[in-house]
Amino acid sequence: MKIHWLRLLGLGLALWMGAGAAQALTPADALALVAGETDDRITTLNRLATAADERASVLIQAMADESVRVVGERVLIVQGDGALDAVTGERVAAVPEEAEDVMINNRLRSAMETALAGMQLVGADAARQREAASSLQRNAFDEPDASQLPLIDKALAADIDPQARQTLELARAAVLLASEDEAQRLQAAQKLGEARQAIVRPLLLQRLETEESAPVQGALKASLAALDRSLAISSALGQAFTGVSLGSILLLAALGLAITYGLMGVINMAHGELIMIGAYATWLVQSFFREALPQWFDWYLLVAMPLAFIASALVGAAMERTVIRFLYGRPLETLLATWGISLVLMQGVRSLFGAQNVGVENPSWMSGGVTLMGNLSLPWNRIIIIGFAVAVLVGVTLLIGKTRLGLFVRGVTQNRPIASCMGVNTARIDTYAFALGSGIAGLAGCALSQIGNVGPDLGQNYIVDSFMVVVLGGVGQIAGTVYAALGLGILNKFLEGWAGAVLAKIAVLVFIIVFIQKRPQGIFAMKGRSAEA
Amino acid sequence: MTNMSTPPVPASVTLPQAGPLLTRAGWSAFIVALLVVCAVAPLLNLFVPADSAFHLSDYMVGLLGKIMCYAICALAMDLIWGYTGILSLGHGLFFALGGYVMGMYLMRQIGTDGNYKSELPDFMVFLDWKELPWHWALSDSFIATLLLIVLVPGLVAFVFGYFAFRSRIKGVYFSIITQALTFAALLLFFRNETGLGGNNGFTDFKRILGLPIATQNMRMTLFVLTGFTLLGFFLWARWLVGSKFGRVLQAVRDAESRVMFCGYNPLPYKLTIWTISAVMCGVAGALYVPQVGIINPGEMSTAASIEIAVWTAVGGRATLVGPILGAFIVNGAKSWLTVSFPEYWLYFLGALFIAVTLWMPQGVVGLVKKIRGAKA
Amino acid sequence: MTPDLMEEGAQRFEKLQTASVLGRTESGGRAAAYGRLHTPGEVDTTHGRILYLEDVHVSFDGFKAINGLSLDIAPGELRCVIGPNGAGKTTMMDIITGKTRPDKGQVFFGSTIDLLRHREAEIAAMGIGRKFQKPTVFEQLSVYENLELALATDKRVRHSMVFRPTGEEKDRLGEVLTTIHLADSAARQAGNLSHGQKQWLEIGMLLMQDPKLLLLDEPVAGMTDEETERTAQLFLTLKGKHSLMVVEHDMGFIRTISEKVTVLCDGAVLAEGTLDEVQADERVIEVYLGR
Amino acid sequence: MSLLEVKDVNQYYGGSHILRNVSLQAELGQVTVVLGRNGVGKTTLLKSLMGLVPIKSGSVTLDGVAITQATPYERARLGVGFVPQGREIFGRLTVEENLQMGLATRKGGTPIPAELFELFPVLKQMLGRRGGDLSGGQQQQLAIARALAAGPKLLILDEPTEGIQPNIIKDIGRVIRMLADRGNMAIVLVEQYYDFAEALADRYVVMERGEVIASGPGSEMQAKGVRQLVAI
Amino acid sequence: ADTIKVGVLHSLSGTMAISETVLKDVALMAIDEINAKGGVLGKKLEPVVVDPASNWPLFAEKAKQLIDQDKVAAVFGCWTSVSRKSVLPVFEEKNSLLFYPVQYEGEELSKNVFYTGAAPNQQAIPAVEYLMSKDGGSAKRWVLLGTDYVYPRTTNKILRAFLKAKGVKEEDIMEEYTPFGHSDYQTIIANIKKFAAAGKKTAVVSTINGDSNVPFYKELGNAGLSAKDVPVVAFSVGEEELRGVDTKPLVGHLAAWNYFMSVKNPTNAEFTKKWAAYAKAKGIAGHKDKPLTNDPMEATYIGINMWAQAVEKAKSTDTDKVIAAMAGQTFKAPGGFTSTMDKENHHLHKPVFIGEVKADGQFNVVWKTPGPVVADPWSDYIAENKGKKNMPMVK
Ligand SMILES: Nc1ncnc2c1ncn2[C@@H]1O[C@H](COP(=O)(O)OP(=O)(O)OP(=O)(O)O)[C@@H](O)[C@H]1O
Ligand SMILES: Nc1ncnc2c1ncn2[C@@H]1O[C@H](COP(=O)(O)OP(=O)(O)OP(=O)(O)O)[C@@H](O)[C@H]1O
Ligand SMILES: CC(C)C[C@H](N)C(=O)O
Ligand SMILES: [Mg+2]
Ligand SMILES: [Mg+2]
Repeated sequence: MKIHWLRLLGLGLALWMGAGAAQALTPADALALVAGETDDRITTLNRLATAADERASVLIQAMADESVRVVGERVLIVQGDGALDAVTGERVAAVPEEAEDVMINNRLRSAMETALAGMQLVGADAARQREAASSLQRNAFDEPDASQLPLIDKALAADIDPQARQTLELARAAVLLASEDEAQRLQAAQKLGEARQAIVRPLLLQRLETEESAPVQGALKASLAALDRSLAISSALGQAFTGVSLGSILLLAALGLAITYGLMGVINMAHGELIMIGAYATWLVQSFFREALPQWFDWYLLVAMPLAFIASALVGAAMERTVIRFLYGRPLETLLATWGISLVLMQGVRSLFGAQNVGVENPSWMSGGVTLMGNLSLPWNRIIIIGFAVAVLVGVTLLIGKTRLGLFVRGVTQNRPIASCMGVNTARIDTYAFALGSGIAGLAGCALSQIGNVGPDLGQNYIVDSFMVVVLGGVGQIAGTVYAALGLGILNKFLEGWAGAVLAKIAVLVFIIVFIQKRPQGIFAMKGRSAEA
Repeated sequence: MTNMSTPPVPASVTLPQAGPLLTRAGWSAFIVALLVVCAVAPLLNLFVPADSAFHLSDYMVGLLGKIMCYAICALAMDLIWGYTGILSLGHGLFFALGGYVMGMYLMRQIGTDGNYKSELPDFMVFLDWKELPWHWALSDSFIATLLLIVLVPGLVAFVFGYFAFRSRIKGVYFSIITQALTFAALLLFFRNETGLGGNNGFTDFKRILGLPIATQNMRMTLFVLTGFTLLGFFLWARWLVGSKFGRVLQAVRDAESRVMFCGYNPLPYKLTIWTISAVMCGVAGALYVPQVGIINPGEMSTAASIEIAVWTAVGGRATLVGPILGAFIVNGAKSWLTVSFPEYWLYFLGALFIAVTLWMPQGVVGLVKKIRGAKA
Repeated sequence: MTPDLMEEGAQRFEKLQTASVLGRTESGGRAAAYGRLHTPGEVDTTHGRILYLEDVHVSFDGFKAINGLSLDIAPGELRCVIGPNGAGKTTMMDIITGKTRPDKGQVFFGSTIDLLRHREAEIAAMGIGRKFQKPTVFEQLSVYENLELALATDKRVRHSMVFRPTGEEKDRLGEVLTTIHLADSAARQAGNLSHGQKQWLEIGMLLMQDPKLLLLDEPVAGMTDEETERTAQLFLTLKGKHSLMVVEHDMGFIRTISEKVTVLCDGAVLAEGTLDEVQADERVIEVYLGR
Repeated sequence: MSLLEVKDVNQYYGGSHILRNVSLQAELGQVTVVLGRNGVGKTTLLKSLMGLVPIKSGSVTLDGVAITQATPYERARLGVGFVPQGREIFGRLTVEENLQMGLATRKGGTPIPAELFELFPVLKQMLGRRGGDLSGGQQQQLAIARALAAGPKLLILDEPTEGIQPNIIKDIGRVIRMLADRGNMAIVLVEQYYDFAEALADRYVVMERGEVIASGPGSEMQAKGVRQLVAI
Repeated sequence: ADTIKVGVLHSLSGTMAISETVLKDVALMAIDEINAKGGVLGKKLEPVVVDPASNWPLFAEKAKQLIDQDKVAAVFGCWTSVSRKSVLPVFEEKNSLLFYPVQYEGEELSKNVFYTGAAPNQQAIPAVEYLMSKDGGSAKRWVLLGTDYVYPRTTNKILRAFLKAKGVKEEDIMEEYTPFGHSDYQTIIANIKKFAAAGKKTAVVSTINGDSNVPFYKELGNAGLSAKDVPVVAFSVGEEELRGVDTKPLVGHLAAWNYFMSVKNPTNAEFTKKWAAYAKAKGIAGHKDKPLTNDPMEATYIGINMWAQAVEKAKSTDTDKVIAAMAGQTFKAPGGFTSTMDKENHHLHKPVFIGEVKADGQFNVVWKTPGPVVADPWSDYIAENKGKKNMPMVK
């Protein structure tokens, strides 16, 4: 029989792929899964999932990965250039032109995830298990239903990762909260006190409304109180974190300016464009890695960082050599010239790379986040940027404060002719200093590319903030810049929490105005006579 | 006394004379400018046929009128920056405030001709406002509007300046807080709740003093009015900087603490010129709005304020004529280049700024002086 | 110093005396010893002091720059103040002119005006003029305009807008220009003057200000001996009509002008007396003059 | 040949002729004093020597090397030390850092010569203070110390006694003498304080309106009536 | 003259250049194409490109210049509503024509403007309806998130009224605005999370403007808020905007448009191919390597072609004649439907697509209207509009 032969072949292939299959996927099933009304597809999905067929599981996984195409009646799983027939497992050399994408909406996607989770809970590696467990848990928290119990219990009975177990136990408790059995409800209510997720709250509240048994009520209340406590703490922590994170961004954006403007006195309106150049450099490196070294893609940032620094530093050095060096001692004129430079740089980038944004991807180790206390998730990119800002800060402080180069930079920027009389090659020091400040702007651009858009206007968004930070901190005071950046970041986020983003921003600006009234020279005002010199 | 004592005042000590308001050549140029504005331009626009080479098109009238408003801003900036050494990055705010006051009046003049046939301005209608908010109270009256055009920017500048100067905020610190102020105002005006049209601001004006606004005659009238104002402000500014008041301002710019030890309190001086400068900008804004037909918070953007400083610097600081020229050169160039080289004009403009700073540190006026000096 | 200027100064001094003291002490047809009207802003020197400092302390980040300084100056006196570098002389002037606030102590102008309650400009307007150790003039203005700004007149905005120097004031400007040897340079930009010329210009500005009390911080630093001499003469003519406090390290100069010398050291008075007395003081020799 | 040879230097500020054919020499082991009234161009001359202002014509030679076109820092590296008029210390650097700036021509890590602190003990006390906070006289001492730090061949001082207390002036005089007497340094001193100048001068030069109007050995100053020359 | 001049009024510099530059290029491509087919009325079209530099008064000035000096027959341009409002009086006074290619908030209808982008009922409302449907996830709670200006405010006002009409309670709607250029969405996303955690299925309707979208989506991705938990539907995020984002974490979030690059039909295949070739030939930065098309590009393309057809029909470029000829014009649009210009309201009848973001930055159409939807510029969900006709006022 033809079918039989095909099945055998399929089985063989499945075995060859390293897994045994109990029941085969029919072409009709495959087709029903990838096309038709969403309701029907979900029914098919659930049926296939419980049947635990290896080939079906491969197909579902492929669908979740968006690598399934349909050609007529045939369902293909795209693999590299070629494809596999989903039903037969047959290799197809090239995906035909007319292949159509499979339409997947969010509903289907959730269903697939749960199905996969159920299929993968047992036997997979720990990470996969945890993921699957959370998926089941989310389902249970969303809409607890007794039908979820068998799957959970089955998994709990098996030998699984302890963390996944805890997750599943909470899921189980969520389902059991509606149980007929008071003891079970009590246990569930107590258990849920361990959950640190806001999503549990409505569950508990709803139960409390209908609960009649006093002990269960007590347990519910206790769990609620524990939950609220933990939520309050995590939300306060979260707010502090966002504040620090914003502060670190401001700091990075402003540090370069603290050198070019704070120390050298160049009102560098092109500072933002130097940031932008750093970001574009990052993008170029990323694109190169994607093309040429895809296997190393995750580490492109390590190359991008120094290159962003160098790119911006070179542009900065060129600016210094050709324009700025003729303007020392005339700070207001530097404003005009650098404004001109910024226009040119921006338009230059538009001509070269187009006016639209370019995409910079986070490497995988910078995507996602860590979850703390069940409810507080801190994105990796933010955490890493905070660390990066600290590192750059320490580097700059040491360089400026402790090295001979730093001493010369400070000396030259204060009194160029006399420094020259002391034997300092002022022209070179100026170039170094400006290139350093610009390079740091480039580093900022590299970091900013990880959280925001990279486009020709990128710099414009940061220039005002950068100046505010440097000035608020006290011109020429790197320590002041740090305080100002953190202070503004935290204040802004704090206000945003209860006044909304727009009013918060206005309030912060008003705060700056008022603050300067009290401290007309910024946070770290230079005191005494030296301030006048 | 010893033999070294100075002889009695020799008759030969000639004290420098106080300069006249304008030199003879200056007056001639001034009168020519006046004639151009209120006779030549209207003639060329209204009476020379459209196909003649000498016809001044409506577009040109609008453009020149707009640039004259900018020139007033540059003049105002020169007073505060060029002469007093205080760089304001907030003049866009005063300009916009004047503009908004005028805009409110113009909005009210639309009457019930709007989309919704309501007494209220359209944007209020579709945002469910039932009555005019308090700050629109005086927008019906032209007289009140004229007063407010001066008062609103003046008062904002006065209060802000009073506190800032009293706290002795100087240099960049001052520049930055003016920028913060303007930025805050920008965000405030963007908000629809503020009741000033949000991002869209005010447009689609129909009448001024009951007369239709989009006619050639009205445009010419506004143009002449702007020209008059510009020239009037110029004379006033000349007078101000020529007086001892002006010299005190320059002294403040050079060594403020020394000014105090001479017995001057710099606060009222700075405050006076600051307020005057703000008012000038406000008036410019008020003249600008009916000519360009829109006012929105864009005028308060950081870049807009910096541009005012740029015109001033291009023309030549502390020269009064320079900033006016600067406004014409930069904006003229911008208008021309955005059409002729839409994709490259920013390179030209950027290069212009760089060139001016490198080779004409005193701006265009400085260059002219140098050339003249070299010839003489 | 020109005789005319001296003459004029003397006349003014007399006028002031008649106006401010005699005219107002009449009470019920008798000259009363007290109960005079006090005009605000007018210095009251009836107690024989125009400047009075008591137990003033200032410290900068813990460093005591002025440490219990007490000192007074009589009207018309020319007081010389000497002392090692860093003794606190300039700081003292900073305190008197309102530039630095003391941590503790009293500073009175006359017997009624508490200087610590006033700002720089007010203090200057009351009649305390100062020449800085580092000459400071308005660099962008001409020499003439520098002097004109210093001219003693109403210094409020409204007045400045309509101000035109009267004939009398012009004469005075001319005189001072001559006195400071800058008559030829009246139209020059002050920033282009040499160091010594700036010193002179600043003295000239002080003369224009016509203050009651002049504080001069190293006025002859960087001047040639001849000009030092000339400055000395100038100060001597000012003495009597004005009160002067001169800080200098040039002992020759001090010798020419001094009547009473105060020696500051470590922020307090170390010795006071005639120059000879002071010069003989072992401690002064030790810390200041050297052997 | 002299360590420093200045020949026919002309210099202008804008239109005005400030130095007119100024020539002068400075020998190792000698103090050359430049005298003149205010505004005659002494400072301008020293700035020309240092390369801070460009000269229009003439030549400057140091130890046989033409340095007319050299930048200030090149001159400093060739061994010229400069104490500018008005002190010009780095206000926002500490005293210690100011002295380290003086060592810029030396290798990194060169210690500040202890000798300086013997000459100016007050600097030792104030090592950590900002230069700008020092009193005028202290700053002047710092400026001299800074110029000496790198051990120059040619030391140029512009009114170093200005604002300094008498006993330290004496010390400075002694120091200058001592440095000259070591024989490996030429010193050019602009000074208004006549007695001080006369006491130190091995050679003198008097300037008037940008020109050298008299010069000769220091011992003849009295006889030639230099004091009067400067006074008129 | 032997050519007909047409104006192209899009910002090539300043903040809006990001979006508008490409519309200029599409306009030029369409004009080239028409010229290749022999032009209009036997004459070639001559484009006049100007740069209003994202400056609204400059838009008005340039419009005046195009009409007055260059005597263009029609102008294709503007992106933001404020720029359109700024030039509107000019077009009305000079009785000239503007083709506006971007979705907008409605509440306007000028005789001199043809709106080829979507009115709120052609984009926002269908999107919300979809999210309410079972396939869309049966959302019950709504976050209306936007940039603080007129388009989001008005759209949200309409949506609020619509949601209320659908029985959504006040406390189930959260409205949030951010300033222009806002780039730090941490707090807002935390708030959304909190709001969503309160139980019922939550969806976000985003009217965030241009520049802020990238930081918003990046934050969304990193905060682990996936489309399965809280789907976000956006009205100003298209292929071009997603160019700047790593779309992998965003898979499943939605956008509503009248056109997606990924729609499959021969017209679109041809359109995208043409664009790719054009971009390559002209070396259009960005597009020459990765050509993308999007909704406003399609709208621009439709606009120019319809205008050309109308001129042919009117046999004149006279404004009033062209306006008359525009009514009922049809054009086979890349969107896959034949777009019709409404006989009265100057808007197109357009199909509405809901697309989900795919990992490659394209959209996967998950829902579409059965046919083109007629525009309702005076939305019924705004009380004042009751009884108002969708017809330009005759002045
Ligand atoms: N702002 C300040 N911070 C720290 N120390 C200061 C400050 N101002 C002054 N000092 C110190 O106070 C002391 C007194 O300084 P001051 O300038 O008053 O001295 P002086 O008597 O004028 O000296 P000179 O004769 O050298 O001018 C000095 O040691 C100086 O270093
Ligand atoms: N930057 C400048 N621009 C124009 N002229 C200047 C400039 N600097 C100095 N001068 C003028 O040059 C002349 C010489 O000045 P210089 O400073 O060399 O004099 P000096 O002999 O050092 O005087 P002093 O003893 O007062 O220091 C003076 O007349 C001065 O006014
Ligand atoms: C949403 C935007 C892309 C366009 C919209 N018309 C606006 O007002 O700006
Ligand atoms: Mg002192
Ligand atoms: Mg000198």
